[in-house]
Amino acid sequence: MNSDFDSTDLPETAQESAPETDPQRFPPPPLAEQERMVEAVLFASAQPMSLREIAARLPMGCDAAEAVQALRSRYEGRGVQLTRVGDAWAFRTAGDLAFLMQESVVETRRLSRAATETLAIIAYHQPVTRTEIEEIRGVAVSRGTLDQLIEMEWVRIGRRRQTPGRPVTFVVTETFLDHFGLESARDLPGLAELRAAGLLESRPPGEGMVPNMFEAGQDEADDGDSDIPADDLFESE
Amino acid sequence: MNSDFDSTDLPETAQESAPETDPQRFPPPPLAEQERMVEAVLFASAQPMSLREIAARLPMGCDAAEAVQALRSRYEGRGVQLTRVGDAWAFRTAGDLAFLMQESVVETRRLSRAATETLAIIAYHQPVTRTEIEEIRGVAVSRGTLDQLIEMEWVRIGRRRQTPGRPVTFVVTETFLDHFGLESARDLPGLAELRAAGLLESRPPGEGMVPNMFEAGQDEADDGDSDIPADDLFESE
Amino acid sequence: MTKVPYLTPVPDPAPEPAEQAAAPQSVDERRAEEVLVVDVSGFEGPLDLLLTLSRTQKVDLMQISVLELADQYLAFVEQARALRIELAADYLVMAAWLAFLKSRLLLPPDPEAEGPSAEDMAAHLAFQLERLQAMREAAARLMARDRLGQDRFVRGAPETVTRARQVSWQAGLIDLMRAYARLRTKDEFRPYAYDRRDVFTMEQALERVRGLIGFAGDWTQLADFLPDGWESDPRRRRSATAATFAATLELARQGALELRQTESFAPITIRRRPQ
Repeated sequence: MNSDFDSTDLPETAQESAPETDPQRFPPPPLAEQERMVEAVLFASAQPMSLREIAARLPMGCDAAEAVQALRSRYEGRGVQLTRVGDAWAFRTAGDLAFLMQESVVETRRLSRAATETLAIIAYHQPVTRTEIEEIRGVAVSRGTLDQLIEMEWVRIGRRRQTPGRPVTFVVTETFLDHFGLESARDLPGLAELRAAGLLESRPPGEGMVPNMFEAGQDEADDGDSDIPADDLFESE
Repeated sequence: MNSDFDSTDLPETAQESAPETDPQRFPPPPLAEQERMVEAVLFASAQPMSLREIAARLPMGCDAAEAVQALRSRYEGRGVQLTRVGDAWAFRTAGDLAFLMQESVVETRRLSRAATETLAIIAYHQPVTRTEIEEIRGVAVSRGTLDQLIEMEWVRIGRRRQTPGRPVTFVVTETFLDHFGLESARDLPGLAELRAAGLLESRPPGEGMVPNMFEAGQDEADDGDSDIPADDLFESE
Repeated sequence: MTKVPYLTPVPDPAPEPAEQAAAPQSVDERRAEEVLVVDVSGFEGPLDLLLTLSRTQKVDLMQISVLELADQYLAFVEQARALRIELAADYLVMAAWLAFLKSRLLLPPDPEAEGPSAEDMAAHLAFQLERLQAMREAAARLMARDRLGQDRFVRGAPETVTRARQVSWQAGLIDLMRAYARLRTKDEFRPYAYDRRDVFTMEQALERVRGLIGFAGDWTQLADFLPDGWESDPRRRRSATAATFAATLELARQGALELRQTESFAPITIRRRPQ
């Protein structure tokens, strides 16, 4: 039980509400009850919650992962679904009921073509450097485009590439996955086909190949934020 | 919604029951489907919704009351319940799980080195100005460090120094004395005692090396640090 | 035959194209033309332009004729020039490269030549176009998904989790004393005490200026207030000047004197404030 989380895994700072409950003395609630608890906790949250965050809210000894799985199958086919977002879980209304929800639609700024293309390139090629994005689009990426995507929390800075200049890379976020209803970046539509067709390769143009028509790469090194810890969550394998 | 993209790109999920369904020509969806619809609509609504409001969102011919009742019994005993609020309906956490909605967190944190040093200087030299703290530490004191100590209620702002610029001074609080088990800040061991306790191993600083700038009336002179070459004193923190 | 896109000049309104009114076109023809009736600023760089041109070939990008594409591009650039449209440098760089590629493709291969063959270069260009096209389609597919806030929704009334947070700070007296000891020990290695003989403090300056200002009824140069023996050594002079200047500012703030400077870097003069 509770195999995914040994105690050292839990943030040592957080002690949840019933710290006096001794796991030795009180057995954890039955799975059905744990499922109810996870249901309540996830229903209450607008943001996706990781298993660890869920577990921190449950009494000691609960198996959050198992409860989530049970809950997920319970909601299969319902108007509300328990969806996976990266390593986290969230209730979202079913996509096929969108036509009922016109009144709830939030007007969003329409993304420019440059921004949508840049976003797609980051999602499909991640982790990807600015130079690589420019190589694919054939134009310089304006700083505003990446800023906008980062501000929308769809893109974040990943690990630095271990190549000369140590350029920063860009990856998509959990918010991105949530927004587009993707369980993980591996579920991007057509990803396998694109990879099979070799279209996700980054073939650097050799000597005398298509000219590099913009001053790319010069601003890679100054991108700052070098030490943002990049967990591998969304990096494509 | 998807209007800006060719129909070829449409996901197969959307638009199965069209909103323009003519009630005369098409029968209402089956009750199970109506129940799903109510579930999604109520989930996404920020306010409780009356039967009339629910009905207005459903396709023509639906029986909102019946769907709500079916949904209510489905959620009976679950972690979330469909509850009546006045003459409206809303999802609410089951009463017996309310305890999951609070989280009592006790965090133990270590003070940063900057904060500890700043605190020590304030304790030993109070009332002391920021410039003086910086002179002793040899680095600039960030606003955040002082703010943190003030927020912890270990430090408060004392009288303004009656010198040009009227700088504020910092002093330690009762809470500080309580935490460290001191009667007064004067009880803090002096340099000689620190040395005797082995906390200060090296020989005493040579006479004249360390001006005693904290004796009353003399410290104004140190307030202007204009005559100190900045690089010598302020290493970046 | 190479089809040349029609260009509207950017600065001036386009002369009304005669052929538009003339021969009736098929819908397809017109649509194809409309796609290309764009000014250069409508393209996102040469690669985008090449991709648009390649559509007129009506073949899979895999079978694209790079030679034909090069012709189309060069004709486009030629027309832009004829219309005196300012093309960004990168369009011209691409034109030069394509002209070079075209000549390599037409000439028999030179066995002595080093570097990639013309075919490799053409293949790489085709790959780039295909990859860009694939990313465009991927972007469209992505944007067409059921999106949060538009097709799928979050809980409308999320419940706030009340968080009783207590922070207990770990810091003992010993930490405090160690920190202090560390700072004090550091002093032995870092001469943060400086020689005060060459420092004229603001206090001293205040006292001096206060005493002298009574005698200076008229505008007097700041430099004249420097104490004796502080003018020659540059370090001492700098310190005395700074302190005296700060002191006059302080006295001006108190309303005791007035400051004047006729222009930037001109000498600063002061006088007692007239009663």
